[in-house]
Amino acid sequence: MIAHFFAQLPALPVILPLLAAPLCVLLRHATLAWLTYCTVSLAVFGISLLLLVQVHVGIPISYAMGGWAPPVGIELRVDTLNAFVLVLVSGIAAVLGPYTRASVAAELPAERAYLFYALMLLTLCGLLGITITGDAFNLFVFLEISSLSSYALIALGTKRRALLAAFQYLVMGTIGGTFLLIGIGLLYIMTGTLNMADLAERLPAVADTRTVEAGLAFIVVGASIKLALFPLHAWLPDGYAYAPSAVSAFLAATATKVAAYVLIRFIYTVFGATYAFGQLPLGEILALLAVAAMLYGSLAAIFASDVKRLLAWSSVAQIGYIVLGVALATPAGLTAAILHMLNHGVIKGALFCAAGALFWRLHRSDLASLAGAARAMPWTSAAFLAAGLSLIGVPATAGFISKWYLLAALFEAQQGWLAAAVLISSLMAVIYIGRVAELLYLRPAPDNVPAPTEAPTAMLAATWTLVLVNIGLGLYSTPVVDVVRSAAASLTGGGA
Amino acid sequence: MTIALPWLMALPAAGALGVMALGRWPNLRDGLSVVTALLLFAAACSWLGPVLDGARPAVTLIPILPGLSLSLALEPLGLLFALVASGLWIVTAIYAIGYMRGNDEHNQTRFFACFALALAAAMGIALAGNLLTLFLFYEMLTLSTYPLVAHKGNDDARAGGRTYLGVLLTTSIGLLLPAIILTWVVAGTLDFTPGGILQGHIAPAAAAGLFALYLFGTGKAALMPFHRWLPAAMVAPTPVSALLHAVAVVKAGVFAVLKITVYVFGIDFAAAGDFTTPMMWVAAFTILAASVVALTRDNLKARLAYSTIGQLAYIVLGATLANGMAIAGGATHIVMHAFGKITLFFCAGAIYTAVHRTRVSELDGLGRVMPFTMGAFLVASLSIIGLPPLGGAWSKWALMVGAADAGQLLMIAVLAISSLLNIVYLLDIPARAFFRPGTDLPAGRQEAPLACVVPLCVTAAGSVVLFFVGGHILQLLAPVTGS
Amino acid sequence: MSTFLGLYNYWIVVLLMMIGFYIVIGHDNLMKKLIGLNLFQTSVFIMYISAGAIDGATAPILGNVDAPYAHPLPHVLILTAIVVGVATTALGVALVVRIHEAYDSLDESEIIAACDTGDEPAGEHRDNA
Amino acid sequence: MFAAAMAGVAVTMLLLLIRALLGPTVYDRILAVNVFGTKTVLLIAVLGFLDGRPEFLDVALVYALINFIGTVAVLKFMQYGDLGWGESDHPDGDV
Amino acid sequence: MTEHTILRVVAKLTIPFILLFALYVQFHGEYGPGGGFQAGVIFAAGIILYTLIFGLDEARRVIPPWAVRALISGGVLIYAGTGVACMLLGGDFLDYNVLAHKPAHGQHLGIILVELGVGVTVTGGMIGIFFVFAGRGRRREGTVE
Amino acid sequence: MHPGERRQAGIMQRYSVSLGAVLVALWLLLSGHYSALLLGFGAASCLLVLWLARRMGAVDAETQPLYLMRHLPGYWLWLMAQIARSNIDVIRRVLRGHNAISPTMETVQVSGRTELAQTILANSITLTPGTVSVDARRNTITVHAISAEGAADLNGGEMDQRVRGLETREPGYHR
Amino acid sequence: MALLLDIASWLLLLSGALVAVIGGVGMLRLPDVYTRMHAASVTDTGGMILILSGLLLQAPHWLVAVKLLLVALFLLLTSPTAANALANAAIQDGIKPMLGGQRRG
Ligand code: NA
Ligand code: NA
Repeated sequence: MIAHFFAQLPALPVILPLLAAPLCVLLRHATLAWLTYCTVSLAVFGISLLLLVQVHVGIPISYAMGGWAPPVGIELRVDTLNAFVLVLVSGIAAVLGPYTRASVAAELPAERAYLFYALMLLTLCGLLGITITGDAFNLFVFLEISSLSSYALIALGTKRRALLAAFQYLVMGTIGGTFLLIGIGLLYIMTGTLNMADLAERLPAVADTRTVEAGLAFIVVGASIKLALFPLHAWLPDGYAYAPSAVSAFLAATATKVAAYVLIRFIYTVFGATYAFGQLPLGEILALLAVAAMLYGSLAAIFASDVKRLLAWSSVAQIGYIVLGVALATPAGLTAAILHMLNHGVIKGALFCAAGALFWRLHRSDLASLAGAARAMPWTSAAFLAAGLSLIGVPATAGFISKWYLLAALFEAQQGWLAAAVLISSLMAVIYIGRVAELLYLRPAPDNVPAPTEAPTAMLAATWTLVLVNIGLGLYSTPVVDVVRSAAASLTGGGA
Repeated sequence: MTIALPWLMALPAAGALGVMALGRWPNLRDGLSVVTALLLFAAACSWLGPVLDGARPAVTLIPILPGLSLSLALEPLGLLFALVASGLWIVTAIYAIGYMRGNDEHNQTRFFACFALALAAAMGIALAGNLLTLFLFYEMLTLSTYPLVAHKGNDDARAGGRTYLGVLLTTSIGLLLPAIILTWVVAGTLDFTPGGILQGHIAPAAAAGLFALYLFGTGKAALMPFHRWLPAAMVAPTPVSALLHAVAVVKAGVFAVLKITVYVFGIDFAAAGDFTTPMMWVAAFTILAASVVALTRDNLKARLAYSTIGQLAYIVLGATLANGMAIAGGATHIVMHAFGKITLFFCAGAIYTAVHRTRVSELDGLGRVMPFTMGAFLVASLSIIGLPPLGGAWSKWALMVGAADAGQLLMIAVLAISSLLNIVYLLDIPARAFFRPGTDLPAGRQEAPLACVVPLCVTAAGSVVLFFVGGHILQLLAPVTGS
Repeated sequence: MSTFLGLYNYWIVVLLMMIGFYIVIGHDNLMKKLIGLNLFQTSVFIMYISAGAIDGATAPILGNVDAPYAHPLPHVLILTAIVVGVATTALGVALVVRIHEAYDSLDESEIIAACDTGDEPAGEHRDNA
Repeated sequence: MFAAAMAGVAVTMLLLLIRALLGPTVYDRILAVNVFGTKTVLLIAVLGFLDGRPEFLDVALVYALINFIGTVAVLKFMQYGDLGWGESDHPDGDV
Repeated sequence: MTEHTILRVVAKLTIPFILLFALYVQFHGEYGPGGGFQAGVIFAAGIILYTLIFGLDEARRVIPPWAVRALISGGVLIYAGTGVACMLLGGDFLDYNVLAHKPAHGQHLGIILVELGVGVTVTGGMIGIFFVFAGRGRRREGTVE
Repeated sequence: MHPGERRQAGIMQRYSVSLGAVLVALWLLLSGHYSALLLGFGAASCLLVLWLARRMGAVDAETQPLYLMRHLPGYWLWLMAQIARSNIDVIRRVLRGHNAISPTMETVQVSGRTELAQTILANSITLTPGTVSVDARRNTITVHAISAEGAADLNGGEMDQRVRGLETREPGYHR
Repeated sequence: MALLLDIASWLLLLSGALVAVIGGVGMLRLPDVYTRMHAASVTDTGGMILILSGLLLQAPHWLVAVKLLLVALFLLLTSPTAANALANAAIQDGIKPMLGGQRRG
């Protein structure tokens, strides 16, 4: 019985949210829906941890949906990489549980709260599905499930501009998803299979055809749109700026990371790094775009006038770090990229949580409104500051660890100029985080506005959990780095 | 009996927490500051004997990364810095209580908490067992002192704070961090190891580049052109200036330079590879240029700030000369300059508190009004100039010998010329105070509060005492310098 | 003949894709964008249908007595993709309708201009099912 | 023979398409499209027999249904500018 | 459109048979080209025809909004629940073989349930979407008044 | 419950039974599979549809015209003949072109008393090529005819009479 | 017998196709929407009944025949209804029918 339970673990991260989402709709009760969300996200987090432990000490797990053997049926396949991403996504979802309660109560009409939780669960289901599936087409389906529900989530934002932001995201996201679908279709035409492991085996035989090259190009572009890689990032700043706070935090922490996972999975597992980087100047192009993203995103963040928008632009820049690591095509680079997926997820989650808590009290998110808020909201402000330092890459924070590995990988690959770009972008982060910190701590609060009070404990708890995880990762990253390294090593073909 | 190394950091950190907790009871809070400082100094002193006897305690705290831990290790150089920082914290704490209360400053709790935090960071730097640990606490020091620099919160203070943070973080993230990571990539370790870790892993030409990255990256050492933050930080209250110039910040910078030279590159490798010469010229240029600029400054704190820049470059020069005597001279100068400069800043603060004057040209005749203050000023100036029987004589002498050992006779000339410039811009001030007639001065004596005057007298006396213990300092450093 | 037919299909796919993409990018009207998006997606359905035709996998149901149900691949894929497309279009239309209610305009640049000039008080816009 | 019938239906559909394009009134177009739909139903039915897959008749039936509903919806939208209009919405009785 | 006597009478006459036909397609999926998806579309089409002719309010009386939500989510629950039932009975997710004593029967049952889930969800989804869109224009009219 | 209501309810039951019977028949005709499972599904489906139809108010004399049944087949045959005849007529006119048509609008009296009768009549008119019901209200139907002859045929009223003849028994439902 | 059935079926299908085409021609030739509706009616009734009857004779199974009849029945019920609604909408919209001997131009 226990063995059967463990054998069923891979299916649960997808099924539990999928079952819970309609349950929320049926319950139609904010608190019950919230409880459902919390329970499921926690359960899924636990399961993901179990899976990670299982694959880290053992071998990849294959789970056949419907009992059909993999090449024919849909396979769920867990290896170290996606178990790691599962932990990240479900962990963020679980931490946001307490946060959503107050945040949703403040930003959404009560009678629609259940819808919010249903959509969050659907998004979670989609993101986890993308991560865990071993079938390329199935990946597309989960991608669309998560995308559609996140469009709807963004449209729930308080300002009417949220609608346009959601629409723009829908247009870009659909183009991205369709590109991915085209790429997958081309591979399918050439190989007759959709199973990713199977694809990896069959592609070399037809690798030299234009169709496969085109497939690679379409998939990379599609994933890049979902990833918001410069210059395909246009949807992200508006989307994150106008979404409800909890949604911004959730999507910023998870959605782009999962898109990065898709990019890594296709480049390294399906096509193989040798082919992907050998056939087209893919590494060079990605590195160039990554640098452009780091610099442009940081610059835009410096000139942003709204804190959520600032954070969103910073995400554009941080995605550049991840892609840069991917583009290096070395185990060290990939290690850095995967590490930064986790670390940036935790950091951005914390920052958006803090921004949401500020918004919760101030009802505004423009920078000017933050003046002097630290006095009334010391815990929120301190959380923002701590996470901001991590974003900059100050030692003893998670951000430092990933930056360390990225720079080491760049030096190892003798890419000094790229390292310089990373450093410049980090310094730009000092400026935009510094702006917010100075406003919070050193500006006097306006006299005409009643002094706000500290955010609710539940919101603070979630925010500080992320901040502490952040610091914990910064101080003791060895186990995480071990896991990431073994994931990167198996992807790049080296021994674990 | 010795105190475990982590406690040396935990003590001021706990002090910071205590200060925050006691924010509502100012007397308790300020008392805690002083007590913590005393305890810390005592703890540091407990290690003096064992280290002199050759003990080299080391502790590994957490493996931050695989193969890279947060680790502490005590050696003579670090102990010296720890002793200076913790010792001067005592007087600075007392002085700060007087100053902050005397000037009725706001946000005193935040001030004292950050002060204690800065000391914790300084202890971390002193005890760092590897470059990663050093970098961690170096950044912590920058961040914990930023609120102190921008303490006043007005536009000037914020602008000063921005420059402070901007220069220090730009150099550390932009230059020091890549230098460390390069070292890691090249050498595979970051541990401070006697004899260095780079020899055999890197060509001398590349080493010259790396060395430059380290020295410029250590922005706290204020080598030109990365010195702007120090004058900009003048906006801070005087106790902060003391902290910056004497207790922790700049000293952490030059300490890091010495430590990196000795334990990362290794004196032998540096001497043999001859890759330090370019940076030696940068240091020499900084010495002279800073002295000239100091001459032109009428604002007392600005003049002292440029003086500090020049004096720090002495220490860097010692590192770049890359021989035992020069290193010893540089290390000794950390102590000597600390005592001298803290006295000078205490005096500047006392003058501001007592008669609200900030410009050199306004100090005429002040000697009669503030005899203790100006007397201390004179003593400290003479020490920094390097005249016996004051502590500064030891370090100047050692540096000159080091320059001669290295065959850099031009550097002896640089040291000589800069001493003359020191005389001109430093002695100018007590000379005015004692020998020129003052205007609009109070009739009788009007010293600053006792909490201000006593510390500055103590540190001035310290400068004298140091002349007599200078030999012991060199003895403590002997295992490092190999002489 | 069959290769020509195959190529012919792909030309239609490419043409539709280009037209759809052009409409998405070139038009300011949100509804037209959505139509372009639909065209864009439709081209991909045709591509998959062509792929299915090449495979000759026309029978939607395979298998034997013990396994009456198998994955009739191309058809399931197309049907799934179409469902996704329909869902996207429905959501898109719903958004367009609500944007029109909120702004009284469907012109993207007009809407953005309206956002930039008029300040939007928080909580002004609430939606309803 | 089925092919001949299909050809006839296809030609009819072509003619209807021309009418749909020519208009001139919107009702001409709706009429043409509606009849086009019913011809499609016939086409599907014949196609089913041609292919030997008479289950296509189910599809034909569904198509007839959709065609009818589509026409009604378009006419309703033309008349009321809204698809949800009902008896209770009448502002002034009969139109 | 209720004043259109002919439409109204014909609609009343045909709708029950449309709905029955939808259910026929639903339950004969494995014998023909039908299935849950198509059945859902047809069933919803019947309701949509009713809405077009008798108005949204009347349609919402017959199929209240909660029922629409229940259909959408209930369908997903049936689908996923079948999968979970397979897991609980010792198989993999959607591994129908374990649903009955004989694998063939299990598969039969599994397909029926899963198709039912799909059909119910599609029905609810289509009706929901139509209700939302049909209600939009009128709401605007209402605000004008 | 008033006697009238009870009577209504009784009628309702009767119509329900008849609709149910038709539904069951349709299911059996469509299905072709008579396993217990599918028959069960059929029964459930019929009940569900019946329930929904009652909710919709679609179970009444209009939709379950029991009273028409006897005469309906005859009417159908007659109508088919009409359709055949008018098809030929219209085809001839189409082929001959513009000169062969003389469109007219006519008003036709409806003598049947129910809406159902009106509907049957209007649809029958439309079904036969050459005439289209344009507007149906109260006791009249406005008809567009392709030729004056066709319109004249209608005014002869044979169709109207036959539709009225369908209603041999008084339905419980009045217009 | 089978041959007879086939011949009848072919005839029905052919004539159905022919009637449908003529209806289509009428859709093009007749002058306004109301007259065109008569042509539409030709294809919708004549064409449809003939073709479906042709198919009916070929039905391989009584189930198929039933479905064919259902399709026919549904079309006979809905196509005049749609036509009524269309004509009604056109009249309501103010589209005047061309009457009597009126000619274009
Ligand atoms: Na099916
Ligand atoms: Na007619």
